[in-house]
Amino acid sequence: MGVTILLSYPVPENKTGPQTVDLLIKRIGALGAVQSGQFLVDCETFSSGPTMGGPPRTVHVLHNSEQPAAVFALLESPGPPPKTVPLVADGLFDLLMLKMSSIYASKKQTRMEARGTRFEIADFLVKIGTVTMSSNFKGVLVEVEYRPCFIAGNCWELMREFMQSFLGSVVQNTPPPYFQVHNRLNDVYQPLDTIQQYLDHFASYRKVAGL
Amino acid sequence: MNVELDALNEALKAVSSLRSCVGNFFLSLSQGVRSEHGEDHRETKYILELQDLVAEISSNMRKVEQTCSSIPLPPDGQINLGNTAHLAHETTQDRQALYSELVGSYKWTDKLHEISNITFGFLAQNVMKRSYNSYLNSSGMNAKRRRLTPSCHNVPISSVETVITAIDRQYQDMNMNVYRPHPSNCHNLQIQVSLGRILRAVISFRGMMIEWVKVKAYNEEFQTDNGQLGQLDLWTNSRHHVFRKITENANAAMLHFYSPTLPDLAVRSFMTWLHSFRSLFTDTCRRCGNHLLCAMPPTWRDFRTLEAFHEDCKP
Amino acid sequence: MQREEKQQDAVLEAVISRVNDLKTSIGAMIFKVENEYETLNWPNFLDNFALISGQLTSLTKILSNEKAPALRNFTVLPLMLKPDLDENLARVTEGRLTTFSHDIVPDYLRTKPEPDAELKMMQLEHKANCVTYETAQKQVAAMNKVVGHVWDLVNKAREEWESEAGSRSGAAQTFSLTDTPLLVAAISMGKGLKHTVAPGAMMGGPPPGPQRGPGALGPPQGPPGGIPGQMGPMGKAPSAIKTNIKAAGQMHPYR
Amino acid sequence: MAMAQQTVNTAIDSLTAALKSNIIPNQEYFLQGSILDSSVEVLLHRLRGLCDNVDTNLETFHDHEMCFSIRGPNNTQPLQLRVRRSLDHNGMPMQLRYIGQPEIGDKSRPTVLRNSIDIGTSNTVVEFLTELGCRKDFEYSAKGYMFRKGRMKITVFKVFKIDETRKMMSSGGFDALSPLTHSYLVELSVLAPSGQDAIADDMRCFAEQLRPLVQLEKIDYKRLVHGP
Repeated sequence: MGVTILLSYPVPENKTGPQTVDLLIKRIGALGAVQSGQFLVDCETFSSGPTMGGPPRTVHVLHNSEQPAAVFALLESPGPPPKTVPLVADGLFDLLMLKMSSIYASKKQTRMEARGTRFEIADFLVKIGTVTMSSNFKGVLVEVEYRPCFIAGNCWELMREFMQSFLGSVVQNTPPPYFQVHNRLNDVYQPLDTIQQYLDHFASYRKVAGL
Repeated sequence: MNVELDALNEALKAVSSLRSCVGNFFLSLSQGVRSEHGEDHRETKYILELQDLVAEISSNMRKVEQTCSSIPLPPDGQINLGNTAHLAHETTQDRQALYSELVGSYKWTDKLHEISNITFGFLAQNVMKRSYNSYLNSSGMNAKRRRLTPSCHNVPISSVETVITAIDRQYQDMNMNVYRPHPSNCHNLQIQVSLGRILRAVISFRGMMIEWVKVKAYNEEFQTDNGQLGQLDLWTNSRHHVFRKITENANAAMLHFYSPTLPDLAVRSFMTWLHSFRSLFTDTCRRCGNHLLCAMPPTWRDFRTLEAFHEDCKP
Repeated sequence: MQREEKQQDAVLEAVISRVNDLKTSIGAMIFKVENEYETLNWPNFLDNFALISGQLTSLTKILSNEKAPALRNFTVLPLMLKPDLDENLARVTEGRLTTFSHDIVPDYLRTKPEPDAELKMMQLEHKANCVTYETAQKQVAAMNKVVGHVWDLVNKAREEWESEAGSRSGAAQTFSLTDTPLLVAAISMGKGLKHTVAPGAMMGGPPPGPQRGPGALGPPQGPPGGIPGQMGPMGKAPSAIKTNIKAAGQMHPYR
Repeated sequence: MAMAQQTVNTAIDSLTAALKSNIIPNQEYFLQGSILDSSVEVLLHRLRGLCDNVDTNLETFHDHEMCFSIRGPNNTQPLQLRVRRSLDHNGMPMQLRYIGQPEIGDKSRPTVLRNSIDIGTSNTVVEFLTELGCRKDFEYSAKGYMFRKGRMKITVFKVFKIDETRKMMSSGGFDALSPLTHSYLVELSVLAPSGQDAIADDMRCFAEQLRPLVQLEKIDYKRLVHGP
């Protein structure tokens, strides 16, 4: 898969979420994009009970409709040192999490979901979706993938130009923090990178909600 | 029949010389007395000239009569004139419908002429001839010249490999793997080029001559699924628009750089050109200064300067 | 005379019933071969054969019984031949024979070989009669010798085969009864695999995963101290048990 | 890649649907036995004749298996998880496997039955499990042959201890393996959705055909725990 950049598009004060999405769809349509189906990224969070000893550990389990056969699990370990261990598994991993439900319990109220429409324009894939947490609207996410390129550092300028063409000044001139923090600018882009960007955004939405 | 035709020709010649004599006579008559008749006795000289002309007319007249009488008349009293006989039947041009057809054929020949002129101009500018034989034929079978230039598709495979290894060593970020799809065929060679982490290309050689180029993304495979080792997939297009465009341009470049006399130089120049795509996603267009035009990066590289242009911006 | 007739009836009855049995089992087998050839397996097929051969044996037994009259001494006389359809006959023969006519009867009621075969037999008998006594004796002796040889060979092969089969079942054990549980216990519970592992190394040591460098060393997890046997009841975790009974209640039904 | 469906179902929805329609192979039917090293050639020969992959060469494997366990709050039985990776083929996905308690059942049941979830994963799985709170109980390497007949899988392999002292070396200790016994373990197994008991009878028949070379049996795991 190509380099993907995920941006949170702020909802203007006098507009609702769906209105914002419609506006973006109109803009991308004007560029010549063609609609091609729907997409969905969901995230469920499990955390360990008190019997495990030590601080609680959290497992985020994410699914991405772009990789329908895969399950992405990210384990936040308190450490020391604190770290995140990613795991890519096939669909039956969900069954295993059910088996472990006595050890790792799901926090249903923090289930997050980004759902919306996919667009294609030349080699770009654009997804515009709304984020909901247990069916409450949280914000608008825009995912832009440039499929022929696999090194974020190579095509950031190009993607910035593309994104600014329909998102305007929301797009920063520097690469998103995810690429700088994890030093991923010069590595081959993986589906897991997309998932981690989603998780980062979901986490910040949760923080806003005060959870 | 032949005798008949000769007699006819004779008669026609006699008629035309008679006509020209009559024409001369009237010409002199209309011009009247001229300066060449001198100052003295101008009228006499003029009259003498006219008399000469009239005499010529009468002798020609006699000749016509003679030839006409010598034409043997066919038994039915008519000479078979073939199709030309019909010319006299319909004299109105509208009814013959000749005019529109004549205009059509005139236009057609005119256009043909024009197009072949343009084509000739193009062909003279760009030598597109891929086979050395036709090149030889057009430039005349020059024995000395043939000796100078071995036909490049017939180069032994080992020397092609040496050239490729040399090119491979020249560029740090361009790797080449050589495959021989048909071990029995000593001229066919395929190389797979990976340029940085940007693109992959497969280039098919016949001897030292590049036959086919296909460019794909860094993660697209050329190995075919049916497990035959050393067989590369030369035909499947890339999933991405960008690389399909570059494939097109690469084939154009391959033709542009082709040179029958210096085959290894052609390969070298092509590789240098291909190498310029290492900055495919970072280059901006020379003309418009942007990364993107119609959501596509600059996919054209100038053959000489290797400057990047968008498809629609290229000079 | 009456006794003999009764006996003859009884024997005929028995023969007919045996023949009927034989017929049904042959029919069953043909049916199987024709209709169940996809699922039919070899042992089943052999069973059928065994049945048929048993029935044949019992039929021969009846026929060779002393009490049975020599059936060959009786004659069957066709009283009436007609070319018309005979429904009764068709029913009795299950539709195989519909008329009792001239061209069929000689075939069905034949008690002598066909004329061709008979002629050949005659020739052979004649030839045999021409041979002198001495030559015949010689040939018989030679024949006996050959047969005896073959007999010996077969017997020898049988003996060898039987002794081999016997020795295989007895001596050469291809598997060890003790190894199976040992191996199964090893891969399922780690029996025999854990003892070589020092407890410390087992807990924190890096598994030899290819991607894991020494920098990614994980801290020891879980309660410290490696107890080799994991399957027994675990050490009681204090205080947490009561609070977690609920959690056990929502355990997944697949457990 | 255009997506066909108009609305996208969540992964959990489709998983529940798959569970309901009972298409997830989460049950393993299996029989086990062993064969001495000296006779293994005979068995391989016979299996090559009986099994489907006759035309290809013997399919070999060399795997490294690690067994982890994690304790629940008040379960007496810890959850067992196994990680398997191929030593022959680097870069292949690793296999994470949950195995439930084997059920012997009564005499009428032809094979042992246990729950099983097989998951292909990335190679971070070992670190993931460790950080999740699992402990590595033991590990071994298995090297041997693999056959297939219809849905049945037959593995014939030797179990090796892993030499701890050589583990830090570049080979990871896999170059000097010490076998546990002088026998190969023979396993006949089928992964199937629950309720497909007919396959168990087929397995029984197949096991019969390997007698008396190998005795494939239902091994009573409870007896193994308490046995010598």
